[in-house]
Amino acid sequence: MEQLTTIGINHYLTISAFLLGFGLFAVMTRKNAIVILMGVELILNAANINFLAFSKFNGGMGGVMFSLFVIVLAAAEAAIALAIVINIFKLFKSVDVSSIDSMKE
Amino acid sequence: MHSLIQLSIVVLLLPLLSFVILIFFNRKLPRRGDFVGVGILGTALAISLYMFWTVIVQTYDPAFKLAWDFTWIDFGNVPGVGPLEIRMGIFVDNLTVIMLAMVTLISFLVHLYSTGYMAGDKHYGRFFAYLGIFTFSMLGIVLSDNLFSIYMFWELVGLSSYLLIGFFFEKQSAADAQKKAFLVNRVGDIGMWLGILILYSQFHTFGYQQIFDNLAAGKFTMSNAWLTAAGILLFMGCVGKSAQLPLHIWLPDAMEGPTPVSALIHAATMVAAGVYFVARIFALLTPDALHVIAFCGALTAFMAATIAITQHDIKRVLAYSTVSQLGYMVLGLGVGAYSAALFHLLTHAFFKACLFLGSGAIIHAMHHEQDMRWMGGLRKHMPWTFATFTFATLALAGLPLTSGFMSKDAILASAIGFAKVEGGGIYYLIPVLGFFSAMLTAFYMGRQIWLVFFGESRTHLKPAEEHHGHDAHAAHGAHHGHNDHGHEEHHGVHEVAWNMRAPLVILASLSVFAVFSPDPLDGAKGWFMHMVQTPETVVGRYTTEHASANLSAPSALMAESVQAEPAHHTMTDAVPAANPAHGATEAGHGESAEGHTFSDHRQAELAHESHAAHYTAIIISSIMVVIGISMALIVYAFRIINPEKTSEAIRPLYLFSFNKWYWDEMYEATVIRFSIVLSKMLAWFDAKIVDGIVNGVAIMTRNFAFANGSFDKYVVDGLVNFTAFFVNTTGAVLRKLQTGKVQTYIVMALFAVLGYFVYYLTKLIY
Amino acid sequence: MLSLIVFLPILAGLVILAVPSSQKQVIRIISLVAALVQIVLAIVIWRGYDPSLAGIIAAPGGSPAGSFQFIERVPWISLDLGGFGKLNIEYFLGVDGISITMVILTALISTIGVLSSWTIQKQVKGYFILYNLLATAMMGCFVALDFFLFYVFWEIMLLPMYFLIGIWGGPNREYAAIKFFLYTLFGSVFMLLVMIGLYFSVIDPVTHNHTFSLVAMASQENYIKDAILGPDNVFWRYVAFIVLFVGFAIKVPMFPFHTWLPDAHVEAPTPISVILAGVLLKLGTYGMMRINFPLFPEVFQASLFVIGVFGAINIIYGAFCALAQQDLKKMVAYSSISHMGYVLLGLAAANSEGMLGALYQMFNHGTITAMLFLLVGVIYDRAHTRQIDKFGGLASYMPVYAGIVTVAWFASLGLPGLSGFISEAFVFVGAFSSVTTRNIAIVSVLGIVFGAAYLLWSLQRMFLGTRKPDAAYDLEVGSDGHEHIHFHDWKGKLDLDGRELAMLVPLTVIIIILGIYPMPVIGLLTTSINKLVTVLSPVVLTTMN
Amino acid sequence: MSNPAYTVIFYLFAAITVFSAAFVVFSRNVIYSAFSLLFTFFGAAALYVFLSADFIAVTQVVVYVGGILVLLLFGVMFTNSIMQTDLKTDVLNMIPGTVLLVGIIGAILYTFYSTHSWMPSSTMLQGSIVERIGFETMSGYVLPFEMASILLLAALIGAAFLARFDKPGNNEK
Repeated sequence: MEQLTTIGINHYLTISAFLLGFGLFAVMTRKNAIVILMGVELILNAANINFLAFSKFNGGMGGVMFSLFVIVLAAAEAAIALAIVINIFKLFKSVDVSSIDSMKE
Repeated sequence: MHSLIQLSIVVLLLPLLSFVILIFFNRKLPRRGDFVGVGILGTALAISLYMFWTVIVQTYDPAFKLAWDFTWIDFGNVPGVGPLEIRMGIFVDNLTVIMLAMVTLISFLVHLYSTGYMAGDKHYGRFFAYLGIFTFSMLGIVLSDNLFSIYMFWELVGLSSYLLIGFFFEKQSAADAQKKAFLVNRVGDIGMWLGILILYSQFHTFGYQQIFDNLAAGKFTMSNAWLTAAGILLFMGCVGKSAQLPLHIWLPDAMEGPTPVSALIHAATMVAAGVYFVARIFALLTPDALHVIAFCGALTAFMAATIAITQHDIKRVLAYSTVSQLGYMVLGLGVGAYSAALFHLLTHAFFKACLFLGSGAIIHAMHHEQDMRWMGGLRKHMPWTFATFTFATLALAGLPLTSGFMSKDAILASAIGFAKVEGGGIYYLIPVLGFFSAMLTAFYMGRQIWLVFFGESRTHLKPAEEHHGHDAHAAHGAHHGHNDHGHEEHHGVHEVAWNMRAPLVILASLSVFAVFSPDPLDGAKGWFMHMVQTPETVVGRYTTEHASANLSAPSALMAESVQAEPAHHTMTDAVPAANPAHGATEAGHGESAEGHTFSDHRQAELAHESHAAHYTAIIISSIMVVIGISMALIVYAFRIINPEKTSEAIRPLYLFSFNKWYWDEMYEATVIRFSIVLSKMLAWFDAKIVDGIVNGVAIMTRNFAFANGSFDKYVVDGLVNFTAFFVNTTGAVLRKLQTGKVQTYIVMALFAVLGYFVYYLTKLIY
Repeated sequence: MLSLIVFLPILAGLVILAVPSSQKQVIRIISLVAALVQIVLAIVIWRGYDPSLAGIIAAPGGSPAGSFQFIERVPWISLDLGGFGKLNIEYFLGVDGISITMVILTALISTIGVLSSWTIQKQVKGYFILYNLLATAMMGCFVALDFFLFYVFWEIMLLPMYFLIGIWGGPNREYAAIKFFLYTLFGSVFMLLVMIGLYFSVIDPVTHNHTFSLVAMASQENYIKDAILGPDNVFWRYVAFIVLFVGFAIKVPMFPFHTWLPDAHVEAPTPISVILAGVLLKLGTYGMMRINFPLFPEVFQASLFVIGVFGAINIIYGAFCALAQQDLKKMVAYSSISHMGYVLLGLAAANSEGMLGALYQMFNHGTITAMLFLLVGVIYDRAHTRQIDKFGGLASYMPVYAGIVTVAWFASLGLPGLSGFISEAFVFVGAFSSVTTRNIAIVSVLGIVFGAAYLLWSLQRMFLGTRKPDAAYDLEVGSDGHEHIHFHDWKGKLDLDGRELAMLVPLTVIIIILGIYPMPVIGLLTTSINKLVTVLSPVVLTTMN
Repeated sequence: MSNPAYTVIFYLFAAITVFSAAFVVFSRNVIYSAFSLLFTFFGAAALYVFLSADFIAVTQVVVYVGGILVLLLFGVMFTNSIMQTDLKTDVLNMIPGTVLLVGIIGAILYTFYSTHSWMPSSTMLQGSIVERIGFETMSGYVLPFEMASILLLAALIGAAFLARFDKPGNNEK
């Protein structure tokens, strides 16, 4: 009980684990490129939560700063990714990733 | 080199020359070169007669001895022995000279005879060539001075006998007979060879004299049993050659050869070679060996006589009588009657050759009819043959006034004496057998004379189917193609030509007593018994019981012989003892037998006893002979007893004798069968087992190799192929994984991550 | 000199290589000339040979010169084995009493072989090249005094033999060839091992380093005490002796290892049978006398009885097997097994008479058996069968052939006056004089009778009597009224023709001369044999009991 | 800080975050996913606040909700015309996905909970840290900061270049 009431680092880590899992799941299973991007965002958030949680509980600023940069990168990534997705859409008239297997042989 | 030696060498080599000339050139020479053979033998005869004259007549010396030898093989300095040489040489003494004359004489006569008998034969020239090589090797036996060369000539005699028996080699029977003769002789020769080996291994020499000297000097280091064995083994050579029990079987079959050959080889000379050889080695025979020899001879004489009674073939009868007479000689040697035995050898050679040549004449006249049952009444047609044949028969039977009488009596007398010396008992068997055989001899010879010469011709009685028999028999072409003869009365039976008659006359006249001795009753008075005297034994010291008796108690006889003469050790200085004894006729008959004194107790005793038994022997044997002849007359002349009925009455005995005591059957069943079966077995063993093992190993190796190969093929190589296959398939599988879908890759990556997690956690737990 | 006589045939082979294979006659002539020159050289060597020099071991002072003759010795292979020391192999030839006779025999037999090869029609060129190679190898084996060189020749010999049997042989030739090859190879492999072992155990007294020289090996003081085959190493010395003995016994061939011989003979063409029986078998016993016994004398002395027993088995067993054969050539093959048994027996006697008899028997067996095989070949050429029962009464129709056959047969059964007798006689004399082998000698005397039995029997069945109904030839009455025979598809002379006489008559003459006066050959041997016996003898020599 | 209200609020936001994230993933409708993602971001931002990283929380709200999410929605709009009713996305390799989902989450959680050595340090972050962020940005992290800005610039240009509309000439194909 004491475990549950006093919010320790494990709670945050659990949440981030779930986010990571969901994100990965999305990346793996969804065909829609947009949804895959969303999964990526989830993963990034999971990472952020971890950074911040650790930096809070050991009192350093590294985690905070790093999560800041992560957010920045996420923004840039999102922009680029969406642009690519749109191009793909222009090419294949679809954002169905499974139909895009020109990497095969 | 003494001139006599040179002459003897010439005599030895002349027949060889005749052989070489005739074997290569007989077809190119006129008359197939028979004159070459006859002429050369005539020369040899002349030379040896000259030798006879000089040695026997001029230098009348019992101790006459000549020796010459040369190095045949030089072994160099042999470790453990020292310098070692094998020497060959020539040894001439009285006996040699006499034998030389005898052999060349008979050989010459046979050559002469053959010019008539063999005329028209396909291989006429070759026949004389064979006679030549036979004479050569026979003379070699006579002249050689050592065991090795005598063994060589011994085998050569066997070869020439082989060639001559098989002279009509188209005849299966002849081919069998020649093979049989050679093999049986070989068996005897083995024994002889082993005997030679025993002596050589002791003394490293083959020469008689050296061996005798070594023995006399007591250099024999093996046990006395070995010495006796050596004697008996050497005697085995004689058993083979002289057709003694149990190796006599070849001689009757040897009659397949042409009749002159039978006369020369299988009656007069070659078969006598065995006796001559035993005489040569007489000095080293221990008493035990002599006993064996004596019994062997006696049994042979008896057995052959019993067989001769029932034979129908005229030549077979003579053959068995030859075996029987050879038995007499061997018996004589066995009982120590050295000179008597050789005397008999000589006399027998003459009258038996005469008999054979006579039978040859008969056969020739009867167109190769050999069965006495179909003869008869020939005396009218062939008076010369009849006369000579009959006289020779009397000599063989041993009637007085003949040479055979003297020699046979001398032997029998010694046999009685021998039995006395040996202390009677079983040893009396020997004289008894001897006398009995004498009676049988008289009987079957009387039978033969009667069947052949007297009565009426029985040619027409010959059953028809016999024709093919003797047509094949006569198929060798030596005759002039008369196939169907005989039903009419002796068509063309006539006296033979001079060149066949002359030998008969000469030989018959040589069977008269006067040739050998002035006294018709006592051969011991003759020159032969004087010139050929029992050699001093050299094995006295080795003889077991006699030696002990000798050393322990020197008997009165020993003592008197010693005081009669100073101690003598060798023949040579025994001679002065002999000469006065010979001269002193008032000392009574047979001085020469006694006059020669022995330093060996036993021999002295034998000489004395045999001399004592002289008249007994004469009387008994004469009675025996008379009985035999009268029985023959009773049965065949006056037909008081019907032979057919008699033979029916005693059929088992008759068959036993008629089938020659079943010796051939016995050997056939045992030795020959055994050898053949064994050889088959061994051949099978060789092909199946030994070679089978080899092949088995080979097959095993091969299978292993196959297994190995398949291992290599399927496992090692298979591994390689499998790797390739595996890579291939996995590649194929994995290519499926490369979908090009990013997400699939992610899935895999994450699986890897998860896998790492699991691994890490398990590490963490444990 | 020796090099010349050894390599002359192979030179001829090279010349033949240049001749177009269509020129069969030229090829034959070349080989014949080479062989004849070889005989001339052999005679020159024979005349130049000094019988007073013993050989066998080095002369006092350790150098072979003064003991061996016609020595040629040059370093041949010499390579550094690092840890093992130096391997120096010499080209070392020389003759002594043991080898001189074999050299003469080899020259003689290979000439006869060339003559008898005249009838070979198939691939003449290849045949004669191989044949000359074989001749070189044989001759080399007999004159090599360096173990390695000997081994090389020994191995070279196998190859042409294999092909000569395997290509020019009878119907079952591959089997026979393989059998022969494997058998001999089996033997020689062990020889190789022993050879290496000996190399590291022996010190050349002159150069003081390891050597393959048989001369050095033959004297025991050259052995290193504790080397693998040194005097101390009794066990390994026994092993080496046995292994080496088996290697040579296969060539002899000795009883359990003899089965390659009948097959090889039956399948091989006549000249090869002649070579095989005439020379190759001698290599086994020669190897024993040259290598096996002198190198391990004490083991030899210990195993005399066994060797003698094997000899006796060869004699009797071979005779019996021959008695049962239907194929004439097989009978002769078994007879030569039986006769080589005499050689073994004589060696086992280990005294001068026995050894000399053995060596002389090797020579005589070479000539006699060569003659036998030639005669078999003669009848086989005509009748295309060797079944004894297919003949009969030949003596009437082929008198010359029958006469020579009679001489050969009687020589083989040891008739006095022919050379075979003297050697057998001295084998027995020796064997009986030595206490060890006395009883063996007594037993094996039986071989004389059975030898006579099978030979006379075959003689009777083939030559005496009359033509059999199923004979391999027809009977016809010629124009002159005499009966003649003719073989079905035989164009040549019925009786022996000139070539065959040229092969057979010299052998006959040799056999007769050596049978009457053996000194020409024995005179060469005696010193060497006596020396050999001394070398082999234990400290106290016991030929007497 | 064992303040019940505090705890409750934390669990509330945590639930919002997780479930909305789950909805983002599992819903077939892209629009719904996008909007539920909005809640996830908000929940995350709230958790940042709980982690006394207020400035990050604010940035989160601004950047994600204000920027990225809008971008995503635009993307959705571009790719699927709104008129089309089905914005559903069908799925592929569901099973391995689920296995991995469960597996990875389980593994991570097991790792976390089997690790008992989380020692909260004595100096946990307290209160606002904006000042400290500014200080850090200008002192220790100035180089990353600049690089990040350049990166953003490059990203903007690149994105604009990539996503620009083609001339009517070459979009006729």
